Amino acid sequence: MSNAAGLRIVDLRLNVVATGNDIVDEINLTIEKGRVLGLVGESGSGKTTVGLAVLSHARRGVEVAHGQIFCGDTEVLGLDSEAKRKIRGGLVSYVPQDPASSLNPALRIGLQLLEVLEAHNFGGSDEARKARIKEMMAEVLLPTDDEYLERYPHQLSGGQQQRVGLAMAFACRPSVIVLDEPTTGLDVSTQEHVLKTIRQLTRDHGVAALYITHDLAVIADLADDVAVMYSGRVVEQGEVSEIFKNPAHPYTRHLVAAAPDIASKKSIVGLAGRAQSPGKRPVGCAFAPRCELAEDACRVEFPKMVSVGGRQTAACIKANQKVAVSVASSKAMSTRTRGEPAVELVSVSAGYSGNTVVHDVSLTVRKGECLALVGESGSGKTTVSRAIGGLHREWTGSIRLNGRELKPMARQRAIADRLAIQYVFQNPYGSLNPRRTVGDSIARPLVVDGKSKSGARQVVLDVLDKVSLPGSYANKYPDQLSGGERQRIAIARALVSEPEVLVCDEVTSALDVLVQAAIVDLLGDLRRQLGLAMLFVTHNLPLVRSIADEVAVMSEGRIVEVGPSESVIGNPQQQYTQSLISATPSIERSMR
Amino acid sequence: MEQQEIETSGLSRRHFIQGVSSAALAAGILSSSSLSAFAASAPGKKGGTLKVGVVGGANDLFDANYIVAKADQARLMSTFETLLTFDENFVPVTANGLAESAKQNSPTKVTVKLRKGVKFHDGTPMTADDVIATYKRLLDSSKKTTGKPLRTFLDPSGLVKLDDLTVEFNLKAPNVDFLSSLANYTYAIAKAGYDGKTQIGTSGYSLVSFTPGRESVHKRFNGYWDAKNVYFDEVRIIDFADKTALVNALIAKQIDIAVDIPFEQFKTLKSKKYLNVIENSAGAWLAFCMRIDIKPFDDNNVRQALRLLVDRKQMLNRVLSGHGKMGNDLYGYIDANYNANGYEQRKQDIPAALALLKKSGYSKSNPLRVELTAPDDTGGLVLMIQTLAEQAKKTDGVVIIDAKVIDGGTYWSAKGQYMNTGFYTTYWSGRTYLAQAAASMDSYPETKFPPADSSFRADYLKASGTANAKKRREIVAKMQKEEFEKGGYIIPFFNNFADAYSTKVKGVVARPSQLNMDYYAHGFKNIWFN
Amino acid sequence: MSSENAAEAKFVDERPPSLVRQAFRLRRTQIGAVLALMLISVALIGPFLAPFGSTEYVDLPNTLSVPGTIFGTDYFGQDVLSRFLFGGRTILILAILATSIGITLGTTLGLTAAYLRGRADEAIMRALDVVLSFPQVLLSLVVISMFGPSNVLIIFTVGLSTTPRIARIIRGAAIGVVERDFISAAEALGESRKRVVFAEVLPNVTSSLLVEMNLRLTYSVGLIASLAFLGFTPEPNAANWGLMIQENRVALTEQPWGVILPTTALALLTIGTGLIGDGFSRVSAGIDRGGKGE
Amino acid sequence: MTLFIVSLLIFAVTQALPSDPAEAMLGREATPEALAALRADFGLDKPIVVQYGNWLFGILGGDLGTSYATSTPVSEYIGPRVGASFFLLLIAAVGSIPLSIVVGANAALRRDRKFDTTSSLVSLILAAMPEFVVGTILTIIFSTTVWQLLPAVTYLEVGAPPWSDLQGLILPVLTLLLAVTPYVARVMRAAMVEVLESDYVEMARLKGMDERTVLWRHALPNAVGPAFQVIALNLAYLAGGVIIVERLFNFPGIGSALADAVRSRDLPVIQFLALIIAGVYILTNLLADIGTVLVTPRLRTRLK
Repeated sequence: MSNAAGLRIVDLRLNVVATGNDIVDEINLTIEKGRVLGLVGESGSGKTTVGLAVLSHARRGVEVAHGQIFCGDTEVLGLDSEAKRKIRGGLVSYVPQDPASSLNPALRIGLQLLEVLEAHNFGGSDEARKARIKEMMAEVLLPTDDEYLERYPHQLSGGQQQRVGLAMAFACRPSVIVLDEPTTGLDVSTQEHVLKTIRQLTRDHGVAALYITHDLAVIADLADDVAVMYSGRVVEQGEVSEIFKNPAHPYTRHLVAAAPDIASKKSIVGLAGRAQSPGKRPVGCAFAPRCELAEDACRVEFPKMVSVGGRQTAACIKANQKVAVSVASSKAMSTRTRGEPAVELVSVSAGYSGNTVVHDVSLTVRKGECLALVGESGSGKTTVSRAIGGLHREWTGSIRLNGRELKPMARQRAIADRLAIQYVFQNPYGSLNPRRTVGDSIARPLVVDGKSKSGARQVVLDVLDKVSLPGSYANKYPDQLSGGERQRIAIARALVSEPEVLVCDEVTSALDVLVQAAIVDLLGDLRRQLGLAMLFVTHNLPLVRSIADEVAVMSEGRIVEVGPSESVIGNPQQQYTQSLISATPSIERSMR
Repeated sequence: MEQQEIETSGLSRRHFIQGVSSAALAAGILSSSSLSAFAASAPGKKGGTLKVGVVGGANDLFDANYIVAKADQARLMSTFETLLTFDENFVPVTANGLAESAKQNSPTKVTVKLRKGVKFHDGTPMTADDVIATYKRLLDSSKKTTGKPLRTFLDPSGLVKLDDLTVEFNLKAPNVDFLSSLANYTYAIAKAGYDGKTQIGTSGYSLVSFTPGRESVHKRFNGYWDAKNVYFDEVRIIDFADKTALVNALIAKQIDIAVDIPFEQFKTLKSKKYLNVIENSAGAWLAFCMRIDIKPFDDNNVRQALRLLVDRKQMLNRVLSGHGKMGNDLYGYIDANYNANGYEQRKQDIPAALALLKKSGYSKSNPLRVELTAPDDTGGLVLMIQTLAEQAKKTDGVVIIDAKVIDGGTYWSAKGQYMNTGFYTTYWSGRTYLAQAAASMDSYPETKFPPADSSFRADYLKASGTANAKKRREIVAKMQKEEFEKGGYIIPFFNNFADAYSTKVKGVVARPSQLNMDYYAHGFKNIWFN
Repeated sequence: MSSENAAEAKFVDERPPSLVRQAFRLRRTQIGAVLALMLISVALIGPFLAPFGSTEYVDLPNTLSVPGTIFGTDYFGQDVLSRFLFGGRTILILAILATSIGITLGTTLGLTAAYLRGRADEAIMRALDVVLSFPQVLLSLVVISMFGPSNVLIIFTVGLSTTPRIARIIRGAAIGVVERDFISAAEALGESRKRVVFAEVLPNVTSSLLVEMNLRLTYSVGLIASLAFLGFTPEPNAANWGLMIQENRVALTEQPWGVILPTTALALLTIGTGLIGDGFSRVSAGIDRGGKGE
Repeated sequence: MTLFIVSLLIFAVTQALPSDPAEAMLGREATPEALAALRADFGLDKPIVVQYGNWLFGILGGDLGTSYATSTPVSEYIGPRVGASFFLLLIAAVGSIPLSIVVGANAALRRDRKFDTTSSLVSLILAAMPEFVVGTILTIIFSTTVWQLLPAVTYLEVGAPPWSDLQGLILPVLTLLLAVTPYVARVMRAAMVEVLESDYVEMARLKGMDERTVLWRHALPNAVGPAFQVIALNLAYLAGGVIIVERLFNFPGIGSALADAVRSRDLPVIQFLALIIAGVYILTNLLADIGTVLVTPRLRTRLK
């Protein structure tokens, strides 16, 4: 492995053009050839901005204020526009987050591959280029025949699309590659393959790779080094093993503590508050407002990077004080006797316009317990949950609430039944009407139930308190809230009618890891306090271990395995479950 | 909308031009008139295609004996010829006509000798049979022609062929002015057996093609009896839906003649050095009709009061920009006996009008409220009713006129406002007094005048049979007195019309004429390109 | 908790200002508003400033230099300036009423189609397609010649003929909204369809609605003016900018003011409303993209 | 199917016209006998259902009936006009589409810069002026008052193809272009802005594509798809505008024929023209749908 720096970022700052506020600042990173640097952080922390800057690109309204970026020996920020064009895709290439939207839907993949080569005059002749394309396709484990290259992006699966993205990125043998969450949205098994390919390609070709992600487990699995970003600054960096085994910055410590892990039953811990957007960031350490160790000195100026040992450095004045995050709060999982069945599904099959996608599913959700329904995308788990919520029209079989048969659609059900089952949606950005105050949205079930608006008011305040939000939130609009807050509001709305059953459909998948931990924490508390029966639908296997009593694994519309979560995850019986679990990256497993 | 060809010039789409009689009854036998100024001018150059622009549309029709709009006039005139034509004094003459001579032998008998060597466009000679067939067609009530007024004094049996080129008209009622009928341009001679479909006439240009709403193409007819005065190789009569487009085409030199230009563009066109503008007045008129048998117009006080209400000067200015002559509720402007009693010009006299109305019990608290309608296809009429409604405001609420514009198709239909309501509008082209009296009495009883107890009808018959000019004038004066005092028309003015043409076109004469461009240059003869 | 509250306190004022206020921060929207207001005030107070009556005879038609007038007389011998000052009210009221009808109907149909989907959607959109398949001018022309021109009829025909277009746009905007989870949430509560459509969906298509409203107002003004051009107008010689252009068009070379004044007014008005609509659409486009993080 | 409903509707609407065609034709000349004869001639004495049936089957069998006003077969009267109007529309459409694409795309590319502001202002002004004003101004400038460069009206000899007077077509086409381009350009701009913000365009830039390739190969094909629908709508709008333009330039097309026919209650002509216009509308929409499918591989491949 060569030791020469493949990518060197020196004192980089990017501003919002309109205001001059910094989006990212004081970024110093070095990646050696053949190594992968994982850049982690919450959404909004500036990871992608840094990644794009490596290609000397800034999005509309953003500009480079100062700094240098060396790809090999070339400083890319100072190039003229034609030179910039030449290095992009040639010297340094980019693998975007969402392959489905990043491949041009109107062009055949063969052409999209070919044009990169043409633009950089790679190969010299058409034959050479065609050969190169085939070579690349083979390297990313895709078919190399012409028919395949004639396909349009939508004719490929998500994993295949991302492989095409990789092929494109590696086509001109770049020396630096930026990968921006390339596996987000992919199923774990696909993710595993893609990660393997990335690792292979970077090592084989001696490429310096900047891998941007919010998923710590992926970093642990793939990267050599890690840099943690918070509010536009790198707060800690070092080798993977150093960081995960011994996180020095309080933020990093929280991140690690909040990440669920498939390899162990772990109580995950959230953290209140959120990072501020550019221009609103506090003076000094941006993390100080949320930091339990913060003192006045932290609020004066941004802390210098201090060495923690080895290659590890952290931007915290207390970096060398080894303080554990108060993980102690870990609440014991209930081990009491099984509750009464609240919702029972017997031989439920469901479909869309005649195509059955859920076959013969039977499940029981008990009072006071949480049943996790897990499966990859398309497994039918959401259809099942929507059928329970009365949102899916086409289903057969029987769904019973406390022994009573339920009608298919919510509108046909008795008000009491409607209110007894409450649904929390996946996307907190879509589940609240943006034109309505939070209070109105929460109170709506009460109004439907016939309560007066003024009577509802007090209940709304109570329920806001239950989800740990102040009463003043009732007058806010959803767009004034962060994702986590919105999801709390959505939960509050579900709780207001004092339901017996809570159906949570991927409620944390759109949230950052710290927020996810907090929501999971909240749901656990509520379940215990209110004796709710909970159906927790998710694709996130590690999370299941931290929240559910029981787990049902779904694949292709069928339940493949049901049982207590510890035994199913810890000791899966079915081959499908086993492969799912082994494909899921794990920090603990990687650190062993 | 496509029928707005009328606009302010006041001429109409439904243009019923019938016999125009003349004071010159004594004319007896007519000979080739020396009045044809054009005949004297130096012969022009032959050749070229004349492009004539005219307002028209899908309703264009082509008939030797029926027209509706100017486009139809132009086409009729370019293809067919009449026995006689009018000179500038509206005296029937043989110039440009198919008769060699015409003679009124008595109030009930007229003999016409036809020109020799006249050929139809298909090469066959024109004879007395063709003339008789044409007049029979005009007299046939099942055919759509403008022959209605002829039927009061002529029966088909009265048409007698004396020889191949001589026809005798034996009238069933005396009419000393029958020669004027023979000069009516819609009484043009078509070949015997004419069905209104195949257009074979005797003119200098034979029809090549006709596409309604587009154009008609006419080429020089080599067998024409007056071939030396036909100059163009081809004449194209091109339809325009919009007057502005018509004028624009002339300005842009795409056409040579623009028939019936709007007065709004008069000055502009006049200022162009390469264009000539001619203005003409031939006693055409626009009028308000009051049905004397419908309340409240059955009360003569009301009729007279409304006549006194009209500010004619203002109306002429507003509606025609002054391009016309003020009217005095009498028709027959081109007649020597027009206003035989020498009445002074009626002026707006609100106090007198109010006094009359008071007699009939109308006041501010019991106002005379009437609806007045005009068809939307006749621009001048629309402006007229608005002007009158505006002028009625001077009565301070005693007379309230609701001016309503009605879709032309509805207005003119059998059950429409025209002739079926108390107060509406109409228009006529110029004709002599007695001819108009006959038309307004019987053919188109617009006002239902005269009332049953009147001697007007008897006077009319008497006048028609009176050859003595002086005596006839006396009778006419009596008739006009009755109309002036009790009639149902309000005739505010007689309208002019104007044409513009390229200076390239030579030989055009400006003289009083019923039709545009001096009767369309009698079928576009006598004019040429320089 | 306390730290979250502190962060929150700062965050309260961060609520993006309402669409309208945001739009009016744009230069173009401001200019548009000024133009539209200017013309609306001319239309409203013009009649009080007019030196002559709207149908009063002043002098020979199409005369430029008439003592006591600034712009001379029009085709009918009336004062051009007075006609102009009188002429804004009718066309504005006609256009606004017609647009309101179109918006009300179009929004209702569009939302219903988007929400019900399936066969109801198909039926509604097909029916509107039938209406849409007659070009607006044609539709108005035929209907008006059927019943004769009247103000009510013009309002209805123009309104109806804009309905399908509005319905299409609103349906397009609403399709995205009905897919969102808060609609499912309302359905899970068993809310009535009517309530879901009007209380949940409608407030979320207001940006499209505002843009469309402005656009349709512009169209309606143009359409009413065009109908007048083709000779369809309820009261001939009524002072009305659209009609005024048509009336004086023939004499354009001799008396240009009769066309220039109303044309400029209509153009400024439509540019004004157009700029406002443009502002709205730019701002709402920003909102729609707003969700995209970094 | 839509066309059938349209035909029913057209027929119903034309039946509702006040004063029947026979009356409208005869006008002042009407006598009861003449009216009856004419009505029988037109088949107006038969029950409405029979009239509709006759008409529909006539049309299906290629017999369009006879124009009341001109007494010529509708096909003979309207046929050449349909061709002429279609030709006019076609060049206007063919001209306006690329023009609006270029203007819209450039405005999107130079968002909020001079070209964008200017073009949006110009298009606003143009959109603000009714066609007849634009047409009149063009005539004054180019053929009558200012310069006399171009013909003021279109003059087609009967039987001559519509392209026989290309000079005379310039102004009508220009008027239509100016009427329709602003709308399409606006839509194009909006679509382009969206596409230019898309991930794949950013990706294309990050792949090192030059701006021209980005614009023409990556952005445009994706923006044109959605714009097709709007273009189709605007073509229908053009068909409306053509009535006014034809009148203004004395163009012998279906617009002027229709206006005439409405006036004279020439039912066979109204019915046929309305049907044709509706048909063209439906056809353009179909073409737009097909066009959208063709430029959108996702839809195209689904067809296979």
